Amino acid sequence: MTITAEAESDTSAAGFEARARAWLEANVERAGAVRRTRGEELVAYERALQAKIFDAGFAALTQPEEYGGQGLGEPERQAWERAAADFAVPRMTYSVSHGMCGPIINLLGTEEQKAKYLPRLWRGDDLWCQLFSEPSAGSDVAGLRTKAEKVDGGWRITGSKVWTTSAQYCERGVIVARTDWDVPKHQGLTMFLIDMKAEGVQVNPLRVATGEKPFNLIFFDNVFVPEEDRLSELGKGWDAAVAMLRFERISIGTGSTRSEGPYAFDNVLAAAKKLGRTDEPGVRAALAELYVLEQGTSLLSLRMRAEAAAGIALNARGSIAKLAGAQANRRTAELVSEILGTALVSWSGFTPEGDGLYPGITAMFAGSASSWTAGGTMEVQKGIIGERVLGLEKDPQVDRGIPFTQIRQGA
Amino acid sequence: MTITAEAESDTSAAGFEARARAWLEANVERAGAVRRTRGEELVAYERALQAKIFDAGFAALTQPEEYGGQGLGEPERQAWERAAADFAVPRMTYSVSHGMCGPIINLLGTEEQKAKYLPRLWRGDDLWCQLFSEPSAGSDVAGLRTKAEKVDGGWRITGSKVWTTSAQYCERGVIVARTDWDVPKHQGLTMFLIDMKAEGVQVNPLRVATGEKPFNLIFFDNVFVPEEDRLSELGKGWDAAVAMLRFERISIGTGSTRSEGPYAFDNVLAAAKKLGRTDEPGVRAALAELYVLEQGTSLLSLRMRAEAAAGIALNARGSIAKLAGAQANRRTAELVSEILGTALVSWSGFTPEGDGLYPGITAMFAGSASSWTAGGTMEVQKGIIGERVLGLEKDPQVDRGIPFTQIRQGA
Amino acid sequence: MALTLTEEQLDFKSAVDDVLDSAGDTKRVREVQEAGAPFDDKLWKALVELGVPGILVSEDHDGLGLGLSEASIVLQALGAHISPTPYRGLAIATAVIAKSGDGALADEVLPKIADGSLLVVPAFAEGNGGWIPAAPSVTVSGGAVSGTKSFVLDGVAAQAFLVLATEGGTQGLYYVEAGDGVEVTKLDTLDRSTSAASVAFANAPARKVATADFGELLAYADAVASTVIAANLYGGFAKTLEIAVQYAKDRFQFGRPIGSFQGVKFPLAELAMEDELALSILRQATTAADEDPEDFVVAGLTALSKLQGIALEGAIRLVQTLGGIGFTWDHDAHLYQKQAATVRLVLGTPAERSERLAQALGI
Amino acid sequence: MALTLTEEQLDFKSAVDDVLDSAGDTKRVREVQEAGAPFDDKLWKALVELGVPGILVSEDHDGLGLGLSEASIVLQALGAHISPTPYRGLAIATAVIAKSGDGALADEVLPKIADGSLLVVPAFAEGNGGWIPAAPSVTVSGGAVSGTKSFVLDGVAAQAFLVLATEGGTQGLYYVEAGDGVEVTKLDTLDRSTSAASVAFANAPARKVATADFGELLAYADAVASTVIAANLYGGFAKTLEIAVQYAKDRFQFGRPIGSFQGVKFPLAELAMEDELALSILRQATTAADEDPEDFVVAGLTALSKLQGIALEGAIRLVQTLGGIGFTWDHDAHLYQKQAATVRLVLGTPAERSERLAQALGI
Repeated sequence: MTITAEAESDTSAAGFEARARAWLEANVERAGAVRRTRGEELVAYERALQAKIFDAGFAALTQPEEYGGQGLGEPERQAWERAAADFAVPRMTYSVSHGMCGPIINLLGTEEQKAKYLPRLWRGDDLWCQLFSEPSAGSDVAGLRTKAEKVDGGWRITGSKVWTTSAQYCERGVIVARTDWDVPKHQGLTMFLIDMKAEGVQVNPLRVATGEKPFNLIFFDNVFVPEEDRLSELGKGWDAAVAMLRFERISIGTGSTRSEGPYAFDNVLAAAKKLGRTDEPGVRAALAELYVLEQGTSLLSLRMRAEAAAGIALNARGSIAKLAGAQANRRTAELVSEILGTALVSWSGFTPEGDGLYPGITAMFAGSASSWTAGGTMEVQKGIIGERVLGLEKDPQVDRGIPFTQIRQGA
Repeated sequence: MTITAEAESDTSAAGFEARARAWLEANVERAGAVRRTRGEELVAYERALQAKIFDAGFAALTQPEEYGGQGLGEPERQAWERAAADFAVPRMTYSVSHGMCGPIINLLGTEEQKAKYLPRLWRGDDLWCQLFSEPSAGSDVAGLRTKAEKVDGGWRITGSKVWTTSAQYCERGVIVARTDWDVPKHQGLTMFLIDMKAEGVQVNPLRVATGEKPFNLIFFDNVFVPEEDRLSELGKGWDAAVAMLRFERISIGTGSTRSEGPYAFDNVLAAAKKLGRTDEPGVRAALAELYVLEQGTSLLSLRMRAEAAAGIALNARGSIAKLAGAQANRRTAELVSEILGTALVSWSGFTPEGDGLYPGITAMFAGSASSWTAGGTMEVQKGIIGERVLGLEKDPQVDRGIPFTQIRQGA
Repeated sequence: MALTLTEEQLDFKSAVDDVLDSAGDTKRVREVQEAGAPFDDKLWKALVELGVPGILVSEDHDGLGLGLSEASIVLQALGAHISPTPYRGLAIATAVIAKSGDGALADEVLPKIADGSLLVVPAFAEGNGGWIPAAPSVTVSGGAVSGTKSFVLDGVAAQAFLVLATEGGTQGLYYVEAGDGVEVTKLDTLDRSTSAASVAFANAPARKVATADFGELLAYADAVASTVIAANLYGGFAKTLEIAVQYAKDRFQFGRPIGSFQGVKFPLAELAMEDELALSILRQATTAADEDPEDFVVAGLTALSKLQGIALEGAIRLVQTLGGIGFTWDHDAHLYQKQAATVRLVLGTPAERSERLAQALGI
Repeated sequence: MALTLTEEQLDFKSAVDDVLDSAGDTKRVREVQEAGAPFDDKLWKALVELGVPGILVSEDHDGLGLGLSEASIVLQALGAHISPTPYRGLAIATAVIAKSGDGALADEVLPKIADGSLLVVPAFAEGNGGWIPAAPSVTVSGGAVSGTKSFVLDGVAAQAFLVLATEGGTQGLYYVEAGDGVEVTKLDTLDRSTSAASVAFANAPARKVATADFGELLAYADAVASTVIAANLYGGFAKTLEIAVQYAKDRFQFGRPIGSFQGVKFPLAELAMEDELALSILRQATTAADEDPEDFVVAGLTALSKLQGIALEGAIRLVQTLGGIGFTWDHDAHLYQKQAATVRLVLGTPAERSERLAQALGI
């Protein structure tokens, strides 16, 4: 299935960028040209497009050729990013597949695993999900309780996973399960590749406060995983999970100093003007504060990008960007209350899907809690910042070195 | 030295109150009639007055007669409180002597100790201080490092104590020192009665951010304490200290819903008016918030008093009052900044002692940090509230059960 | 000052709690909400049987002859249970009619209010400002009222409205019955246990509420409404704290209950402090209403400002303490969050209320 | 946009830090303060030798020809060391004169500013409001200025003032030299490293600063002043965080460093976040000043609003982290607290600055 990029005379990154741009012009819509609803429709569109990009030789640029990659370097990858910035190339759908699952298979997989899974993964034929979080183990990921029992020729997996985005569309997943209950919690975990369409996998969309269902709760009931789909060494699942999470690039902004979306200053200001409230001192003060908040998070993203470009490692400071985003969102809930008043919490004659300005703000307001915990609770981020940015000592870890079965747990 | 109250016909509490009021009218100034500076002058005045009250039979009302008390009951004590409320009777000077040191000697002392110390203590001839806190052990009082070594006929005490109010005026103190370093930290402490005028005691006033010196740092250099002045059993000093702290009544307000002092709403409002700033929206909002803050702490005090009067135990909820006071003070620093602007931080033509309204606010502002830690840091209060009011589990205690010498300590 | 409850009040509280507890848990609340009904009729009927609508009606008018302290007990319980009833709007209107001194109106409507057969609510707000417009655009002329009121709390099923209007340049309160010339449009609300409507009047018959000092009556109305909303917010706040504390005890992570982490414990301790402060201020307001009318205006406004300051924080902290499940549909946390977010705004934003308090304080 | 420092800027930063480090620790600062001197003359001389007064002066006028980015480096270092120098006032005045377009004035004063022989500061504030009065009561008539300016930053030893005044109903800036008709009264300040004076003018000779668009120049002055103060506040803020973090590592209680307690760790983590946010906003302001004048007014005002929001919190958190020793005279914490409390107010309260930002944003 491997496709080689056309041999052309100009092999420089600039030449590559020009070819990429030309191909994109001919084959892909401009970014923002069409507004697509989320969900199934988007996934189908992006799947088809990803296959096209792959077949044209513009996907998996820095990956080895034997597993479907192009074997090119960082300059070409950046050239593609520049060219693709203006086009509606797939972004969200493959962020986990390509950003985390591909790299970890590449790092830890056997030759057979790589050959079997990676080409389909890069082409987008298979969509992958990450299966770490559990209802009983939220911030304490290593405390997970999904079990994998050794059986003839493989493993049987039983348990539940949660907060899995788009799991209903996924063909495959990377799962961490407990294979040894008599060792300390980090030492009894193993990572597997799992078939999401196998018998015993049940994907349940999870309804959230806005009424939407962006996440899934997944039950695994005695799901068979063949031995050849074990990815990590036995008991090395935690190290594998940590390595996989490291691939997760911190989202550090869009490059604009003005945010978009319902909570954006421009949007809230427009709503305040529409309501005729911009003369009120409390509203003016709240708007000014909202502007300062937005500038802070936007400029921090820009600065971190600039530093990354200058070769300064981001490391745990990514948690600062996450915390800042969550706290700005939390504070904005109060500010939009002050700015919109009862218009924030009541409406008539239009719906959240309508063309009004503030219904979007209201929906954001109702659903904002989910953004505070994306990628870890604020408490987790503060711990990382305190310990890994400031160098403060860790909390005493009472479950350290104790067999998992002897760790205290709730009712 | 024991004086008995005059035998009069009316032995009821009401009769007692009438007699007390008559005596006070004749012998003591009205409250607020004279403004006294703090320090030595005040101590001298209150000492003289306390002796007079004692000699008239109105001190130590509920204490046993054999140690200088009047052997009366709670009704008489309350009757005295009511009568004395309008008069300039000693309050601050003896709060530690009479509120904590007397009661603990009463509870733990030998007959000899009680006979020797209590009459002079109740009469105010001896002023006592409490010597628990140390520079190296702040919130962690049981981690104290002042040592008491056994010698012929008694003990030699070496170490330092801090935050001791009015120590320079005290004749005696109650001190906790470490007598055993090889047992867990709470088990190696012993409580002693110490002569503050003994050789080796050095009292150093401690200058704080306002430039004033309200506290002392005290060095003990090989100070001899005779065996008969050991108050607690060996190794039971922690229990004794806890018992002594329980005597410390939470200050739960004055009974007024309007606070007094520089940060009081009325005072800050007057300053804002004087500056002509009450038309500014930011100032108006800050003043309203200050009012709400003040009402909260004042009414909480009133409510706790009402509950106490109704027989509802205060227990650890006293920490809520402390935390509320500290947080209100902390927030007020921001509010007075908003209300007074540069007038808060600059002045000309008057001094902090002058008749202007805001110099007092400025001094309060500069010195407010000390009120956040009075009776324990805010962190200590939050821990008490979380654990003893809400019933949440304690932090893991890594120094529990470990010999004191093996507990980790800083550089 | 009665900052603690009396025996009688504690008994009354138990009775109210019993009714609400037996009305079912939040599953029932959800059903009512999903059905789009403004109120839980079954629950409201039980509360009527308990005499709740008559709390603020004197015994002369067949009411219970109690005060805001008792009304506050009900309002707190409603907030704790997120119960959809029309009691907030009704309590405000009842207190204002009783206070007005308009004996004829009182004789006519208070007995019906007391027996649960008449729902009257205030219709003060206009447009998007606070609930008392400086210059009402709704006008009365020739005994008829015209214009539109916005965000009329509990207005959906009301049989009558207390309308703040202008007549010949002078403000007044008017009693207007639902019917011809009164068009009620239900609003959608984020908190579906808070019902509101916009009400358009077109030459609807309006009866002026006779009162000796209109300014005083309006200030009283503001204080009553503030106290009612503050009590309702406090009920929700205290309950969110209770749920969060319980979860912090039950949920284990890293081998210990999450409440043992200071990062979870300290914010809850701060809320416990806010709870005590808020309750003290609220009790002061209800007691002043019943015993010390001079102080009531400032006390009521103070109570609302305090609760506006902490209600949303309390609900958000619950969500934060819960982590992921805090924003799932099945957990009640989002119901409390939506209730707090909505109810704290019904009389105006915190800044608007703060300015009103400043005025009441003579600043 | 240069949100990271260039090599040259990093070198310059090292040079400035060296001068300040060798000027001695806060003991020296305390000596200067105790002596009642407005500035640390020895330190200022060393900074003059480094060319600091000439940072904002073009090379044509014998300056270094650098920009606010470099001035910000100095101002941050001064805040971190609580160093009493006249650089805040001087930097503002220098930038305004350079921007005005008044060539004759620039030719006359900028070279003297650059070589450290002339101290010019702005005199804008009057009474107790923000630093730019809506209608200045100080007036110019017949080439002479009269009236009183309050809280003139670094005005104690100034040889000249840039005075905001009204002449015939029109506002303008005037260059006024110290001397006859100019009476300078030193103010006492809570932060004794911030020097301020009230300045009374009585028919003092005033030279109008020629400029094409006064409104634009005044907006520029406000943005420069905001950026200067923000940079100074940021320096102090970052330093207080550093001291607090170090103490949290060194101080043991209950057998472990206090920084291992989430109750101490989490607030410090939040301040580390604020530090990164503030630095990003500040860099945007200084860069805009030097490269993107269109955005500078809003960017400068934004920077000050951000720093006003966190500076006092940072200092208070330091005190709180330190516990008891945090409010002793011998520890530097109270010096930082007083500096933060004072400097954040010199251009007006947070609410006043917030309103100014709202205006600049066209709200």
